[in-house]
Amino acid sequence: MVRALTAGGELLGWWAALTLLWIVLIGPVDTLEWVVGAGAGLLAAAAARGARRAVGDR
Amino acid sequence: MTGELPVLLGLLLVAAAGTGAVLVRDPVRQSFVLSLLGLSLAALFLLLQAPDVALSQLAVGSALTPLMVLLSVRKVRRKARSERREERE
Amino acid sequence: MNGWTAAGTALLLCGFAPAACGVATGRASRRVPAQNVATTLLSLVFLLLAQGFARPAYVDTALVLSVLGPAGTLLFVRLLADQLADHPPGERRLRALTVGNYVAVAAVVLPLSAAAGPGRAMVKLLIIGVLLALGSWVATRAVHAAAAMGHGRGAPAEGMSGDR
Amino acid sequence: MSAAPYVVAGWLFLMGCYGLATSRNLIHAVGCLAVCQSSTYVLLLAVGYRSGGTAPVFSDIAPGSRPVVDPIVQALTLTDIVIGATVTALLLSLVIQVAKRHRTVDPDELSELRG
Amino acid sequence: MTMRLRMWVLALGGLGVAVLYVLACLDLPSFGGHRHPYGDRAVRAALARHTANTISSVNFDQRALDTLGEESILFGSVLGTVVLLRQTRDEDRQQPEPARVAPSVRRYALFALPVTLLIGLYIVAHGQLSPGGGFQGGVVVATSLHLLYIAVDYRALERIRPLGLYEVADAAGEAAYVLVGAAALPAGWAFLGNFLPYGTFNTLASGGTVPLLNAAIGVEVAAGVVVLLARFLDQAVEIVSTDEEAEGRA
Repeated sequence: MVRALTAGGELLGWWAALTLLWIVLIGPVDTLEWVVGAGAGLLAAAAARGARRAVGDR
Repeated sequence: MTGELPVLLGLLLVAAAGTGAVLVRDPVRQSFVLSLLGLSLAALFLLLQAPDVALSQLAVGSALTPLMVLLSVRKVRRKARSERREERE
Repeated sequence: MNGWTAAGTALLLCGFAPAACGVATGRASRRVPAQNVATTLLSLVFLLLAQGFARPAYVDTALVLSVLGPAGTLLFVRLLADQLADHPPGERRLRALTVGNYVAVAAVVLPLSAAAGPGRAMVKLLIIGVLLALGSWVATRAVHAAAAMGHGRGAPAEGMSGDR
Repeated sequence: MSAAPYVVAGWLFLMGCYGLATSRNLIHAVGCLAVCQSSTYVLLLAVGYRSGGTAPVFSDIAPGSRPVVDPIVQALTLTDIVIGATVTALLLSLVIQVAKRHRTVDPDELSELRG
Repeated sequence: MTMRLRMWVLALGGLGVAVLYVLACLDLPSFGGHRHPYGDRAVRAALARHTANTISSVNFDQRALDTLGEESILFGSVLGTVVLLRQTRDEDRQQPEPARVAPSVRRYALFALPVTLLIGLYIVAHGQLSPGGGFQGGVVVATSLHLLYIAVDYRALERIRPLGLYEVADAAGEAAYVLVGAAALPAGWAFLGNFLPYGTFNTLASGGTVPLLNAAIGVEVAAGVVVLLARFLDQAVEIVSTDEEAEGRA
């Protein structure tokens, strides 16, 4: 339970930070930008978590 | 004409890096000069107002090409080394 | 040609070109740190040129280089660790190069941010600056670690200094 | 000045050819081929340049507000750079195969092997 | 052929090329000239189709068929590399020893990997607006994953790189490009015609099919480069021929 929570928290933290980074990178902001940015952020956050796990349990 | 001076500088850098990449015979050292050639080309492309091309060159030249060259060198050398040891035996 | 372009050209001539000479000559212990300096300075040149050409869109090249440059340096460190361990670079020179990188990043990014004015463009510039500083820090750490760990590392197959 | 880019492109091409002909290591030869390739990039972009122009990317400038350089040569070059990298990879894998089969990567020794 | 003879042949050929090249250059427009008829037309066409980045418009709209050819070269060379570098019968796999890396370098890699990945995705997604596109962004995405090999360990890379998936993605990218092109046919357009609504200039949805083709290329290049590097890493780190292995054990 705790593990799932920390995993979710890690993912959520990365996702928020990366989506914010996306919004900083782009020019004018509209709804579609938010959607695409959130999607890309989620993908990158999943990669971040996967990478940490791949390094962690060895 | 002063407007073209940066382009001239970029061209000189590219010419020097390209010449160096040919004259350096050791592949490992050449990979350094090749990455340098990639960087100089990217600078020249940006000076020639081609940011798309500069991005392309950066993406390829900064990590991808040196990685492939160095991995090939490692494979070939490993092979050669084991051959030589075999001969000695 | 305005002041920013002139500054970018000057940095290309007086910063990047000498670093390039360092990359092209000498042992791995000299080439690898010089490679890092070259990518950092080139990224700064791109930032200056973007401002000089009045094209914020050109900043993306500096952004990409600020993450791929350190990746390139780490790659050389990883694959040439044996050579770095054989002839470790001078401690003081390494530190001087890193400090020089920090100073150059600050000296270029801060005026550019001031010129951009508050807004997302400024945050983007600052992020690039932070990425560059981080990259040059980690490159130094990696060179240091590779030199310190010495020979025992990795399988024999991992080595590349076989025939020298 | 107006001839400098063409001179540099020609120089890079000839240097790359020289390196290819005199190379003693196939991996080095692949690097020389990359130098030859870069000469075409320089030539193409030099043809498309317009002094005082800027990139034809209108995300941050209004269309028509500034003269722009030729986009077509840029499009040609940019795809070729990435394709060139994968072709380099193909050549390097050929070199690895040669090293496995013939136990050398020196082109001169290879031609002696042949006969 | 002796070295001397070869140098003579080379000098002769080089001289011939140089003379022809100079003659050709004399007829080229001078550097920085103001006459670019094709370029001006391409810019006008791109603006008519609401694509802010003219270069992307040329690549994925005006000359999309040409890009399909280039993409096929890429696909073919990835395929060729995979075939050339496969494991043969007289070769074995050897588990590489874990590399020791400084903790600070590892932490940097874990931080830089998602950031680089996001920047790569940004370059792909904004290809039709700002400089960038599928070709450049794809390479950045692929490089970001290899930070794990560069700064951590080969085995860590293997854990987050299901190679089969990337091989499928490579093919899917190529297929998606052809399918988007073919989708124009029922709408009454030519193959690879820009049949979608052009959208508002300088927004993410502008340019009709350009963003879609861009994304397809991005997927293909990223997956292709990952597969390519996987083969090289296999050869350099894992695969050993049997005699090498025997020597290693002795």
